[in-house]
Amino acid sequence: MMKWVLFVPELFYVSMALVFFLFSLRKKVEQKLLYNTAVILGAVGLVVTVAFARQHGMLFFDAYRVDLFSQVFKVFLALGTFWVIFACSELRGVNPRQHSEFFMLISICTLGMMMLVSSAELLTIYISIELSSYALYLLVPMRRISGDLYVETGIKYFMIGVTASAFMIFGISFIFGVTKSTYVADIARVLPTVISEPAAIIGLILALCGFFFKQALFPFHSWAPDVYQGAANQVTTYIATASKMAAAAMVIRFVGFSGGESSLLVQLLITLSIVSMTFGNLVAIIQKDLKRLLAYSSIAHAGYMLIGILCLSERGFSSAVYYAMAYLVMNFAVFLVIIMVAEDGRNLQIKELAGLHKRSPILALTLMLGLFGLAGIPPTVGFTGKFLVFAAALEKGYLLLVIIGMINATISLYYYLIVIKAAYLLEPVNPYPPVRVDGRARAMSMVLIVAMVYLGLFPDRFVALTEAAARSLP
Amino acid sequence: MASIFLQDPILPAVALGTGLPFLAMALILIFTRHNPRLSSRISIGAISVAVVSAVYLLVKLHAATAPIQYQTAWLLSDTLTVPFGYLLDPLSLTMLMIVACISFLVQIYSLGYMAGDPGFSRYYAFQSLFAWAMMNMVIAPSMLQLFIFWELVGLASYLLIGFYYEKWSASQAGKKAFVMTRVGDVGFFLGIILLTLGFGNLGIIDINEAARSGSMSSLLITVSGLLIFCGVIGKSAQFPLLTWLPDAMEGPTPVSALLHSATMVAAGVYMFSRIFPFFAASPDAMAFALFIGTVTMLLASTMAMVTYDLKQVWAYSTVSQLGFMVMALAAGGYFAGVFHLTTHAGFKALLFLCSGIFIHHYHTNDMRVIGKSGGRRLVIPIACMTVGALALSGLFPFSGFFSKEAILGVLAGHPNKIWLAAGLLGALMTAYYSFRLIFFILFPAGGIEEKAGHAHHEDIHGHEAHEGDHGFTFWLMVIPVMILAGITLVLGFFQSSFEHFLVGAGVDAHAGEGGHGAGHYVLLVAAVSMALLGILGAWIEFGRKGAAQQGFLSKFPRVWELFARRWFMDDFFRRSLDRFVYGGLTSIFTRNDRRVIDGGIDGLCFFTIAGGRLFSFLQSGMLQYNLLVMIGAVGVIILYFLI
Amino acid sequence: MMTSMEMAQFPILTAILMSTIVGMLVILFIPGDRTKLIKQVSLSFAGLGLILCLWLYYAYDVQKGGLQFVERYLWVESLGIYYFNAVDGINLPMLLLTSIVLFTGVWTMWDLELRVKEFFALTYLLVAGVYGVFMSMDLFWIFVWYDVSLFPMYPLIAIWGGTRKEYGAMKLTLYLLAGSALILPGILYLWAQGGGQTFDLFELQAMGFSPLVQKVAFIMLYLGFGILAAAWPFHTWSPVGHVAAPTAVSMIHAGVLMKLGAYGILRLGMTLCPEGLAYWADLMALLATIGIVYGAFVGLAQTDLKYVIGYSSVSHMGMVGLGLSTMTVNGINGAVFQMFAHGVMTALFFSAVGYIYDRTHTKMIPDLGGLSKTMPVASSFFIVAAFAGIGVPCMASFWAELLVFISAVKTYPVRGIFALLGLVVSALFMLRVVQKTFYGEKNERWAHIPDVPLFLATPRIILVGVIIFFGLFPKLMLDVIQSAVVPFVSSL
Amino acid sequence: MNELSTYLIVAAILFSMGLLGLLQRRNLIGMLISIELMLNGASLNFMAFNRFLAPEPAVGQIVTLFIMGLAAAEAAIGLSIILALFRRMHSINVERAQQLRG
Repeated sequence: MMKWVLFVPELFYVSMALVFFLFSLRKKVEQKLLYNTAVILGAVGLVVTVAFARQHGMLFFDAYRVDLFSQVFKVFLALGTFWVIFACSELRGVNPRQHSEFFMLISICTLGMMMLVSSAELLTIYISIELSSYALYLLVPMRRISGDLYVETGIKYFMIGVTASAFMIFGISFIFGVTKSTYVADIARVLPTVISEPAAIIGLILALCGFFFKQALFPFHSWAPDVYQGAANQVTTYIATASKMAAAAMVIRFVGFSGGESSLLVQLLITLSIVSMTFGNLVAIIQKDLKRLLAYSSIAHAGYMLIGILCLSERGFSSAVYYAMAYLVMNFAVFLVIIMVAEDGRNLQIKELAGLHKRSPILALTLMLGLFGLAGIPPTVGFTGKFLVFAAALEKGYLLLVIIGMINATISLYYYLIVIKAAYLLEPVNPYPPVRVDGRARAMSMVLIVAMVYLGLFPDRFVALTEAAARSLP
Repeated sequence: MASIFLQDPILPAVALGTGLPFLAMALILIFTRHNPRLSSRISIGAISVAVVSAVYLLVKLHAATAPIQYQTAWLLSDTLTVPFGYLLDPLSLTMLMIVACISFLVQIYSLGYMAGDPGFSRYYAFQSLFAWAMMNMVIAPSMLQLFIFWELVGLASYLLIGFYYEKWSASQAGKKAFVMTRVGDVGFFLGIILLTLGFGNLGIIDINEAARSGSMSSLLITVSGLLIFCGVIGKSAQFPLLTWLPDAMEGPTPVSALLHSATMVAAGVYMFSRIFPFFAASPDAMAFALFIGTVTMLLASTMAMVTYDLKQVWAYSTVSQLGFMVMALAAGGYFAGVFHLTTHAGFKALLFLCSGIFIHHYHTNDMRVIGKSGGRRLVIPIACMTVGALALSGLFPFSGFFSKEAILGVLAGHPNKIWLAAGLLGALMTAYYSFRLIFFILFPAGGIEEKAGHAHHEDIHGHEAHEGDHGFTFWLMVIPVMILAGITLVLGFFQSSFEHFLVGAGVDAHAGEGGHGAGHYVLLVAAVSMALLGILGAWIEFGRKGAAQQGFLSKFPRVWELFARRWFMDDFFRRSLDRFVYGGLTSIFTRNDRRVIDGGIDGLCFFTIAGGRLFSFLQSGMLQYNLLVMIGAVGVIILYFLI
Repeated sequence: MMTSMEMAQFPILTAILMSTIVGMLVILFIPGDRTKLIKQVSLSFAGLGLILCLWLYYAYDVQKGGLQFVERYLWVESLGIYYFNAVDGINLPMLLLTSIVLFTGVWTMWDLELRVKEFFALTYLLVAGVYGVFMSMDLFWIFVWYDVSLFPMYPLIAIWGGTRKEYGAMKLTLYLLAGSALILPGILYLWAQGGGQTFDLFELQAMGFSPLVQKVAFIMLYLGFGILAAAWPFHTWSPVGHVAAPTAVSMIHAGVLMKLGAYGILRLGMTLCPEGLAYWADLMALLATIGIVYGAFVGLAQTDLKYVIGYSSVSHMGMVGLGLSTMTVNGINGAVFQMFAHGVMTALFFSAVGYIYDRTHTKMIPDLGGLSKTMPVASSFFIVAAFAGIGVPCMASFWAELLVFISAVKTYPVRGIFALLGLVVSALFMLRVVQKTFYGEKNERWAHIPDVPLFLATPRIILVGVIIFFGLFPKLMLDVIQSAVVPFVSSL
Repeated sequence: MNELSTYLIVAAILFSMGLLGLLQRRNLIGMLISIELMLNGASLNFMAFNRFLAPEPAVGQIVTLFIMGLAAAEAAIGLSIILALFRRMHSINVERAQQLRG
């Protein structure tokens, strides 16, 4: 029974979902109460996750693996969830009657992702992915704006998502057939010996599709721009931060399992990474909608993250973990600004940021640091993440890949600068109302600013942590 | 410190004499810009100290047997040392003396000439800058120091030529002077670099010693010698870089007297004589120099024969005399060259300062106007000017006679007599154009017009009211002139002692100097008769009563134009500058910069953005199209890995 | 190596660095409307930096040479990143230059009215990066500070700039950061080839890389840093950016930031990849020579004062490149000296133009003319800078050019002679600008403009003073430089 | 006929038909059904592999059961979204939903 201790964070989110389920049964819920409950529960969830971060062991007939790696990601997930909930005070973008469902689905989704990062068995992986995906399928169309955008988004996300999952399960079936096991550890042992069989290759590629879909790598990206644009700001934030964590963790774990010097896999990943970076950055240049722009940038970032992963080395995995963390912080900073500026939950055009430096200096600063971070400019955390990733890649000798990555970073700087220009240089054409920034948001911005700079300049302890996490991978 | 001063008073004397002007310049520019009186006093004070120290050094060292050298490292880099110090030998002492004295006289003169000018302080600051740079150049112990101050002298020249910067032609002339001398200086610099690389030491004594003892390869001497001679061409306005000097007359007249006749332009000749043994070791370089000097002398003389501008005449004459000096040196006449340099400094400064008085008085440079306005009434200046002109023409007993004789003697000693013929022809033309000018002023064609031009009437009247009693400023200008005239009168008689001082203690005299004897008298007669012939010609055409004052050249308008337009040299420069620099390389490079390089970068950015637009078609709104893209990509990947 | 590194008692280098970072933070906490206070605070922090740098310069033991005032702490263990600051003869002049330019630059911006607080905060951030690059001896930090010094350029130009400011800002920022897209791989490549143990410059140097690695790494570092050093043909950002930038930013940018590029080539490229240098030196010399001549020629055709200065910078930075490529003591001495001299000179140029532009609101040469009549002092600053630019002796840049030319003619005779001929063109082009802008009849259009007041003239006077001081006493600087260059060259 | 490959081919055909239908149908319900077909293909694979290869007899069947369960949930969610779409657009043609692009 002692083993259940390992499962406490997940259990907590189950009960959290339950609480909101109960809320949703009531006809009318005091919004303030709901929000406060959510924040408190989110905070407790974060504390619980952190408290159980040092656990390790196996559960459920070894289908569930709790190690430092998974726990670190669970902390990221809990953190991301907490932040998103924290930023939901108004939640104007969602129908008020659905707020309790909203929080419930977020809890469930987090639960699914937490399970995903710990899964060590194909069926568990599949179920966890589906669990989190179903919650997101419902979260995405949950929006209250004029127009039909949100249903369109919902249907597209759903269709592409289930297609990807069908691909994945079809691929998994082949892997199962070839390796005669569903345990990832066994598969990893057997797979290299049979990698030349077509069934194994098809299986592996198709199975990876599911993860790449989650990570929004090219060519599984096509949901990302639409979803980012169509979903409510908070939901987009959640997808862009927490959901990305889980996907990254899964790819790392899965690729890590396949282990060894599988040049075939590496070639595939290099190709995907280059194409993702280039595609994401190029298309982002011409975007006008800030969230859509960030969607394309997320495609590019998935590519950068993949560079760390495809090194298939400890340093590579740890750098990818660090990058994921960096991405979480930076992206959240940017989305926080979007949520705060678009108070009524509308979509934000880049030009609507005009004069932000006067309307709210602190948000403007947060935005600038976040965007510079995304562009990989020191002394922000984004730079350190890129630095680690590229260092890992060069240790493997992928010089050209790194140069392409850096050129891409330069291209990306262009559109980030356009956003910064809007915030700092443009004078608003028609006077936008001043942005209300309450103490909460101010504190949040401060924390993010400090975090971005601190993680950028003093990465030592966090690098050590991610390395330990990478070491705990089997 | 004090003990050093007592033991060796030379160092502080040099330091004081050559350093104070710099201090003066700094003081004037920083503090006393708005106080012209004080500025001029500071400057003149500094130059007086320089004169005193120059005299002191000359007196103290005139009997010294060996050159006195002192140097500290200004800069040490790797094996290269840039020394800063002095090398005192008869040559540098002489030149120091010339520079200090003439600077002093000119600065006194300028008190009158420049009085009331808004840029009075600035003028004295630049004068001090010049004095500092020139004196340090003169005493330089190494070619590198010489080059450094050589450049600084050029800077002072630029600033002083363009002193009236609001006048477009003045600033243009300054620019022209700087750039043209820069062309020569690049050669000079390259020559120095070659010497550094090939020989490793730039000490003047070392170079001369090495060249004399033959320890330097003759190829190196010739190549670097020719390159260094480029510096002479630029600085001393030799052919083909001679046209900047006449233009430089845009500067105030005292400046022309000091820089552009007596001292600065002589720097080239001075440098030539400084490393004379080095040049002498290369017959090729010497021959080249002789040729250049001759061409310069003749060309400049022809130009002087047709201009009506007072200062232009003396400017051409300066060029021509510089060419004459170069000829002397190149023909091996070390003493003759230096001696002519000395005497020329005296009488040419005299000529310019006299002209300055006229120009100051009549506000015009045109000799005909001056003559008609009654130039001869300024008795002292016209007398002094005549003295100068006589000296220039080489007539006894003026200083020019002696030095010119010496040079002709040297040329006579040269195996190829064509140089002597050229020298004599030059003497003829010199006398002609000098006295053409004198006669224009003395005997204006229609007599003196009592009515001055309307425009100048009141102006002149005002001046006459002011200077009718020969006011203080007038005397400030006249006294230096008289001093110089006196020097011109007597200097020639010190020829032998000067020769003893210079050659006996310094560098050996080379062949040709001993051209005395039977041939000497023939030469003497020839030279003097040439000068007299020239004066006679001028008298016939300009001096005698009823002379047409046209000159025989006006009968050949083509030739006149050729001479007046400086043998089309300026047109040539202008056109090549326009065609090759502005129209050619500049426009090609600029277009390349804008279109190719910058356009390339912009194009790259444009294509990147266009790429974004292109790729965005992949993301169409149609769901199934997106799915197709995705599935197609998976198919491609699978196919790639299966095959 | 380590024995000569003594831990200094007082971390003066960190103090210099902090003078900017703390300065920035302090400025950020002053309310934005108290502009006077902000300016005073910025000037005093810049003054503090200047004093510290002067003291550092004074306290550096030239006889001993080598690295001094070493501060070295492990920063990130797993990658081998050290917080490693030290000075030697090469970066010491650069630090001094930075502090001088910052001090005078802040002072010249005294008239600034628009968004004062942000301007000075960003400027300080930029300079923090510059100081950081110059004092760091760890590749990671060099790169971090390098980028820190670049990205504030964007808002600085785009907000406070002039002609085509947004275009210029974007072009400059992207172009320069594209350069760092080559530098970072270069650095990491060397690190990885060195076993992935350390980013310490000297430990890496001691490892010695294979010739192939050196060739690859050097060209990356050269191109990357060369962009910032305005090496031909990667120079076009320089005129465009300078034209757009406000005065102080131009001063810092042209005066100091461009030196980062050359410094990077010297400190990283040449130190770590001597064989790579030997392999690419030919190309480097060629590009540098083209830059020298080309910059002067293109400068001849410009009508915008800042364009003129921009192209003169291209020409002068070519001199630095030429000096470096000779791989001789004289050449590198000259290059480093030129970096210093050119920094002060361009700062003077831009501050002079800055005043003129502030008052006349134009920097087009045809619109100006005759300015010397109305503002003789302000004009004289420009003219002095122009003299420095054409290599008049007794100004700091003359010595640098002297050394560079001597070594260049020796190593690359033909290119050296071409570069020498560039001197004529540069004289022509500078004097042409001086003549057209300042000489000529008094321009009634500007007749009402007052000459520069003493307070605003002071920073410019300081710059003139520095140029002439080191022109008269070049030994004071060259001895310092040489103390580092001689061992450096012998290690090549 | 009693061979693994037979089942695999049948499964592949099922999957491909699903894929084709997914790409070809403009009707959202039809697309949903096609996805079910694809899932069935996967299920068949699992069963077949389980039958012929796996040492542990139950795994494939369990997976299949899970797939069925998840497919049901998926269909429910999908239908609910389609319903919402129908309410707003009065159509279940996918071509009506293409505002988001670029």
